[in-house]
Amino acid sequence: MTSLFTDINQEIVSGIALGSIYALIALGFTLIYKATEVVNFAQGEVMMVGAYVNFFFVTQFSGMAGGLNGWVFTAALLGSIIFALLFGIILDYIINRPLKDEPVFSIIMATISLAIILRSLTAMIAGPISLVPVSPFGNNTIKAGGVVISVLDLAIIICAFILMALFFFFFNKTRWGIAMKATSADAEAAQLMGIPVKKVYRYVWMFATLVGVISGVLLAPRMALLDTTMAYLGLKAFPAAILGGFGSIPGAIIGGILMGVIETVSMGTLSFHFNWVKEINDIIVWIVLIVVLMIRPDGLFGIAKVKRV
Amino acid sequence: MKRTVSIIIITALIWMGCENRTTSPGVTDTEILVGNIQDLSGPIKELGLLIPAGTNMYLDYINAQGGVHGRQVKMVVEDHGYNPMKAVVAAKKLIEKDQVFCLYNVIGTSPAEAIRPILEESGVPLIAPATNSSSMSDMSRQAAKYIFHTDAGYDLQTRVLIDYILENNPEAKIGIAYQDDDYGANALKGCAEAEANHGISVQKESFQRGATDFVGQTMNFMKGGCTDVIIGGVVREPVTIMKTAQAIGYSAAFYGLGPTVDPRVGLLAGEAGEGFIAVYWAYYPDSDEPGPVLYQELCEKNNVPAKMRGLYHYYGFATAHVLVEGLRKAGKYPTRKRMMKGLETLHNWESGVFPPMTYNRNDHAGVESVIILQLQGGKQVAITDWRN
Amino acid sequence: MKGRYDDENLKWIPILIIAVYLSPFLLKSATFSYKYYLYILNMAGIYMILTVGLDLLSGFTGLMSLGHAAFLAIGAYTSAILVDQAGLPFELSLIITPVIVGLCGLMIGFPALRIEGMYLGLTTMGFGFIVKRLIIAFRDWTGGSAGLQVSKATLFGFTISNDWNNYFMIYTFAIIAIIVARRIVKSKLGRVFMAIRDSEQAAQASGINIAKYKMLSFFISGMFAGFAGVLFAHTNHFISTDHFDILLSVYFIVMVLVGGVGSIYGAVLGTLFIVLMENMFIPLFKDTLTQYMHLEAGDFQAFIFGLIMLLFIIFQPMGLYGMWLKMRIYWKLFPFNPRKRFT
Amino acid sequence: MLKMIGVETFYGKIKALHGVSLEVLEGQLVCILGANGAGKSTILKTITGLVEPEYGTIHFNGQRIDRMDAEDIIKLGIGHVPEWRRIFAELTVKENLQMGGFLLKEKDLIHERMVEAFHHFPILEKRKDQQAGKMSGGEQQMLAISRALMLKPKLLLLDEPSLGLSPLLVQDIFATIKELHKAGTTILLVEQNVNHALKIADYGYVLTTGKIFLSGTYEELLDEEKVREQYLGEGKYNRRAKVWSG
Repeated sequence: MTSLFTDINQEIVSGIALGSIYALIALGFTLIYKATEVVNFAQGEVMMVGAYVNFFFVTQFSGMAGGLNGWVFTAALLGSIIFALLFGIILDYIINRPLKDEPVFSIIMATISLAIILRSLTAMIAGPISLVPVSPFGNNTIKAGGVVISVLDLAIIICAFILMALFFFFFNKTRWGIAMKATSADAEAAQLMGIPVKKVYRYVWMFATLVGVISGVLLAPRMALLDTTMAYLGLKAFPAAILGGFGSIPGAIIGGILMGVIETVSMGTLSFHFNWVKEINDIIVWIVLIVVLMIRPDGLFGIAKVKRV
Repeated sequence: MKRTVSIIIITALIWMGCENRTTSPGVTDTEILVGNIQDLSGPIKELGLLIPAGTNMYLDYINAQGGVHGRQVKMVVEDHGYNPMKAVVAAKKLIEKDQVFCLYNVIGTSPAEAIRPILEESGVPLIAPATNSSSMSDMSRQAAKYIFHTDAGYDLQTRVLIDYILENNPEAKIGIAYQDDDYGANALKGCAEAEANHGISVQKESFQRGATDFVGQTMNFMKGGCTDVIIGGVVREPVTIMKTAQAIGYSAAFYGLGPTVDPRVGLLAGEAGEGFIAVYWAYYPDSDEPGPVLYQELCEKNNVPAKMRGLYHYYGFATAHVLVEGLRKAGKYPTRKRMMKGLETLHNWESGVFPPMTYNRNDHAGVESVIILQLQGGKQVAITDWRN
Repeated sequence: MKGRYDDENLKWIPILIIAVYLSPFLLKSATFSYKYYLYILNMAGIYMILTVGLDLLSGFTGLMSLGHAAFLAIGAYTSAILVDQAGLPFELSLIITPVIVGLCGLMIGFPALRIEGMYLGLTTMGFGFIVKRLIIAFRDWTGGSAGLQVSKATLFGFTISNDWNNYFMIYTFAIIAIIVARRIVKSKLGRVFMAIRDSEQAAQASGINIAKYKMLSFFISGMFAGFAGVLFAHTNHFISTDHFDILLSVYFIVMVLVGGVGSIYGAVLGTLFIVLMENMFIPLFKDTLTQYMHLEAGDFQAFIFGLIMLLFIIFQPMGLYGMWLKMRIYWKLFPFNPRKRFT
Repeated sequence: MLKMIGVETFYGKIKALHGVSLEVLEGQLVCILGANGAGKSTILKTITGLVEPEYGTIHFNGQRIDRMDAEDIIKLGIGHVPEWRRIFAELTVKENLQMGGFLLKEKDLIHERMVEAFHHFPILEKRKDQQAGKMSGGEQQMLAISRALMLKPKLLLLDEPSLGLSPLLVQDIFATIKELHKAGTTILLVEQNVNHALKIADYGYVLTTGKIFLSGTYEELLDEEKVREQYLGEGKYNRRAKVWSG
């Protein structure tokens, strides 16, 4: 048994890094779902747009500064964040507002068409040739306790946890956070409390695009090449979000990390020892998900919604 | 009696003469129309831009010289988004609606496979399908006689690499990371052949198209004690695997199949990629063979941006040679049949871009040998001659 | 209880059926590239069978499925294996394959008893990935990722070999499928499905065995998809996992939605609309626009498609069929239409 | 204080209100009676801006409010306790009350009002950290009313507060309403429980299928044969039924 688990530490650490990316995307899904009950299929695309925009800013600013340095990356990050907030407002206006009273079915389709639009628009503007993003952390790695982790991965993990903590605090302790929860529970009643529901929706979309853009900025250098296929990672974050229980912020993070670890370990140790695992490597997360859902239909951390007859 | 015979002979001559002057659809007095189906909106749309751009560069060059038998060669590009269903629609459109003379360079294995029934039905030849699957030149398959393959199969490439590794180090433990689709399946086929030839066993690790993380696979190669690892990816895979190996302190020699011969591999992998060995089935764009020299010249002349030059742009340029040769062989009054017959007469044909090519009735595999290149100081350098 | 829309009074259905059979002749006389148009229509016909079944599941029973491409794939591969490898006649495969796919539908229907709404949609999406993977894993039968050549359909000794013959076969089956679906919707079963969609609790309270009917809905929907799969395999002659992308499942839902959820004719209209738009109208449009604007054609096409879909969902949430019904009411009431009621 | 003139509201194609006019004076307790689906709740929703009227005007304290957003109307001092209470089931009792006071910027004020609410309904204090959805119907109703009172509205709209409650609880709720009224809140009450409602109301409107059918004070309405017949179970049909049964 011990031979089975040699070197598994490294895989778990790398899995956590990979999972943190899923977690960040899942967090984007969760934020929107929590307040508006909309599953945003375009979250992966939002991330991709973020990566492209950040790339654009980095090239522009480094051209102005005459080279790459810390300030360039900081300025580009700030630029991307401002873009994300504006982008969130735009998405709220074109997706959320017109479809507020439509059935979920239509809204899902709207986000899917948004995904198609964003992907093609990005490719039309940026051209189909892959870009080579630069990481502010270079190729530096850290070695500790027999495991190696790149600084970039560490940044992703830290960022995922900071954002989770921030949003968890926000939703449970602040006035606006609770108002968002209230709006998700019953938008009409929330209106009667004087909660500006439209503003709530707008903020939520802004948060979600912010998370999406930040994850895109972090993920791009990890992908080696930046192209529009990056958006497909959004599909891989779905099982993570559901596993954690859609609408639960810690759930999204833990679900994401769990999925990352499962994927890495199954590709590594498990398929090294059991050859047949190779056949199911790319669907193992979905198998895990379906099994979990059979036992807990609302995911690991989801709360069963109170149904109104 | 004599009269009847002479009448028959005369009518036969007239008939033959007429036949000689009839041409297939897609040919006018001034133009030949060729159809190309590329991925312009799917996962490999980068190629969909670069390959036709390279092709057009060569066609413009030919057209500027007066074209083929006085006709300008024009190319229509359709999109399939890497979906075989759409490839069929596009092929039908090109053949039925745009009335192209022949199809050329349909990209992807499943899209190219999917249009086999159409080739069979319409008798339209497909020149140089852009896929390294050896099933394309398998003469027992449907419509095989209409398909003229150029690319060396991934199975051949894998086999040659394994042969090369074992030549230099008979004790080598080889591992292969393969993409979990037809690309990988083809590589595994070559791998199995080599395993049988040498009586070795190769450690196989799979990854998915679009994967970003290769820690598990790299760890497995380390655990399996592989000294030489073949990577069947495109750009991201070899770069990430080599970087990961460097980070976790695993040192092995890394090799790559055709698509990894991309200048960006050297650029991205940095020092981790030094010494990376890959196979290629044409003269490399940097070499001083006539084809690559012409390529460099035309690129300079047309101001092709640096980010476009490279593997795929050159690939479009290279396969266009075969197309143009086919059109030349089809004669002054080209028909599809004459084109196919003409191509089948090629014997050790020196195109300048590919190694000597041979087509005949029982062999539609164009390039059957590959060259091994090594990344030295960020540049690809040929370290062997043509091998197969 | 009635469907979302009142679809009585469609006496022109027989005329429409005759038009369906006449249109290839019209096409042939109108254009010499009729085979290309016929192929697109054939594709629409096959998808129609599937979307009608999907509408029974998603539109009438309210169970979201993002995995219908997987059902199509199972149907196509099962039939290819049965006919080409087991040597069964095509006619028999037409009966057996839908049943097998229906049983697969039951398998995915089983989680549906506990999972609902969004979760169900995403779970069925996972099912799509799993099926694709399994097809590759059973490479001895399915040809793995290289794809599989499929023989031509032989119906009662008559080989259906080209687009022309395919058209008549596909549309005959499509018309049968639509009629069957209509019968289901109008029967007690259809009313039970709608009751489950409208309120599960209320349906349960009136003594409906929810589990049984949900499973049944998946079974029926799977059968339709399996039927479409058989036709798909034997008219395309080549199938591979690339055919059955996750995006295809999404397109199926889009077809149902654009047509109008919860109406059989809506699904038919929506399918026709999307297939024609994507494969004919947008390419036509694209050709002229890219000539003047020098845009990357592929992305531009996808962009237009996405835009049309989004505008449709925002401005016509009732779908094409709803639009048609509104227009009909409008003309019926013509001079007396109240302000703003038809926006 | 509140004045509706000729208000017509649509739900999609269906006309729910056919020109409703009514008036609530300062300090009054006005009651709207009517059967299911008569449009009572629609009147309240139209007032608070949840649905926008197509025609007609609504004035509150001299200000026209029929084109305003819900949150702005609430800010003017109208509280609305919706039908079926509609408390935020997933939030705790405390958070529910906090949401009721969303428009109050000062934390102390929210706290003060919360203490006041707990004083009114001691049971809520006991359950303040419990999920609101897990409480009984009566407790939820108390929560819903206290939630609406967090802003100290000048006009309180109550939508069927007795719905789904036991008779004993109904008594309690009406006692509370009476108390509130006495304390000076103007109330517009929608009820099906006619007996209770008319007893505490100053003025009543009877609604049938979206139209005001009758209006008057308690006594005037009681005099109307039709009202008694339809809502109080004293009509000639009942009398006839009595003849038949005994």
